Amino acid sequence: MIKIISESFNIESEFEKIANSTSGAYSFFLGTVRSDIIADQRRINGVFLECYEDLAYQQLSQIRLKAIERWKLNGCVIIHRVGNLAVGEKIVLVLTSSSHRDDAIKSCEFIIDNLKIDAAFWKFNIIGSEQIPIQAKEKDRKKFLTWKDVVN
Amino acid sequence: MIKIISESFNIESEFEKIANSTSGAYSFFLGTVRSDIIADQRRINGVFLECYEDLAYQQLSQIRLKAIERWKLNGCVIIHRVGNLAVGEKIVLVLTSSSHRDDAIKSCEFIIDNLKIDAAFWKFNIIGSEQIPIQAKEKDRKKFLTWKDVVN
Amino acid sequence: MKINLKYFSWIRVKLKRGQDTIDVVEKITFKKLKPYLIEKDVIFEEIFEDNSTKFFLNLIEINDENIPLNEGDEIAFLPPVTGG
Amino acid sequence: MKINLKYFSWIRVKLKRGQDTIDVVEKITFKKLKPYLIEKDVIFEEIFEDNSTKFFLNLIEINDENIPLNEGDEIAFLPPVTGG
Repeated sequence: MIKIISESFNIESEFEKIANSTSGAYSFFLGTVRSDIIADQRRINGVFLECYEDLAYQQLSQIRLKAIERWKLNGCVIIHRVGNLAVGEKIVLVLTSSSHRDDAIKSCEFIIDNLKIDAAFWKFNIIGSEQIPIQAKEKDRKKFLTWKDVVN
Repeated sequence: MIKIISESFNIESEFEKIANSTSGAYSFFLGTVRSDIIADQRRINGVFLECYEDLAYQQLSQIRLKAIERWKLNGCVIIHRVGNLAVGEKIVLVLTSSSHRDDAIKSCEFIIDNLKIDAAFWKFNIIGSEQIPIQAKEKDRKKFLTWKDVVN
Repeated sequence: MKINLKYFSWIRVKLKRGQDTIDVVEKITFKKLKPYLIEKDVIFEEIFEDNSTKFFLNLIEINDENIPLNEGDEIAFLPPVTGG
Repeated sequence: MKINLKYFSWIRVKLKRGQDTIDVVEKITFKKLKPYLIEKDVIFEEIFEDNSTKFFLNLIEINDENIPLNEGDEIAFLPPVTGG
């Protein structure tokens, strides 16, 4: 299941939706808005998440299917929020379930690493009323390259 | 925070307890009782979790501190249930938070891998009214060895 | 014929708008669309000079700029993504 | 003097009890405790033969079996753990 939404979500409820007694292992990654980001020497008021939804759904579906196949997942949820988000708010949730621990853990890490570089979302720091685009990180691109022998 | 309890827990509530706006990344591992376990050619009714609590608290504290130091975590929760658990029920939750994604993800994986081989819990399959001890897995021991260059 | 342009991230901020619908000659290629846009608004020069930007035509990345465009096509201007 | 024994997993199941309090001579070592227990209940022979079992004295793993025991000590019999 893939959701691109402006409202928040509840982690327990998302777990319940895919909870299944053939899965013994669930791995979650949650990304939230940090308060200690400094842009233009000022603390941010929050972030703005922009999305090209048609493309993002397509990209997230591909990433999700790749993970389900590679790790034999029973369930896989990706939720990404859009719009203005205050400090501390949830941005993204990746949740995977499998019979086995390693499959759930690795697939969850793969999905967030892939999403970071291949899904049509853009984050802006909000300073006052201004949106300042965040620079893409070379670190994220390098990290994703480490998956090339694991997933193709 | 470490909890060894018989009652269940809510993942969202556990997140809220350590949610902090200096953390941008949260990683969770949840283990549950699978239904498809066959013991003595019969499906299990559930599992029984036995614990040597004084020792387990000590061991989990050491594992937790090791992870907090190694990965600069802002928060770290380990919850392990004890007693009779039905199929589908939650057994264990590991939750880590950090400024950065990789630190949260790696530490969470390390903690569950270490817990699996170094914390005084024993699992039994319940068939009828009988408790059948589950065998320790060589796979878990081998997996944990892969951390030896990462954590000391 | 009409085509739709969608702008994201710094490109949207720079242009101060998220999209345009423009009227162009039939079967214009993406390659020929570029100077046409620069002529209308010099900001496009900077946009096309940034080689980290990707262009998608109807949700598929443009690899060959000689691809001819059709009525109703959607071209998206995508700087490197920064979600998650 | 009295010492406490705690049994876990298959050892508890086999002995059909989770603990014992036993009365032993002062300063008995763990090494000498073993034949004493086997004499009282032959099941301990099987328990001590399984070399995957670890023994903890007051929450610290016993590495030297010549360690002398004291009044109120707690010795735990721990098969390989299987939690999580």
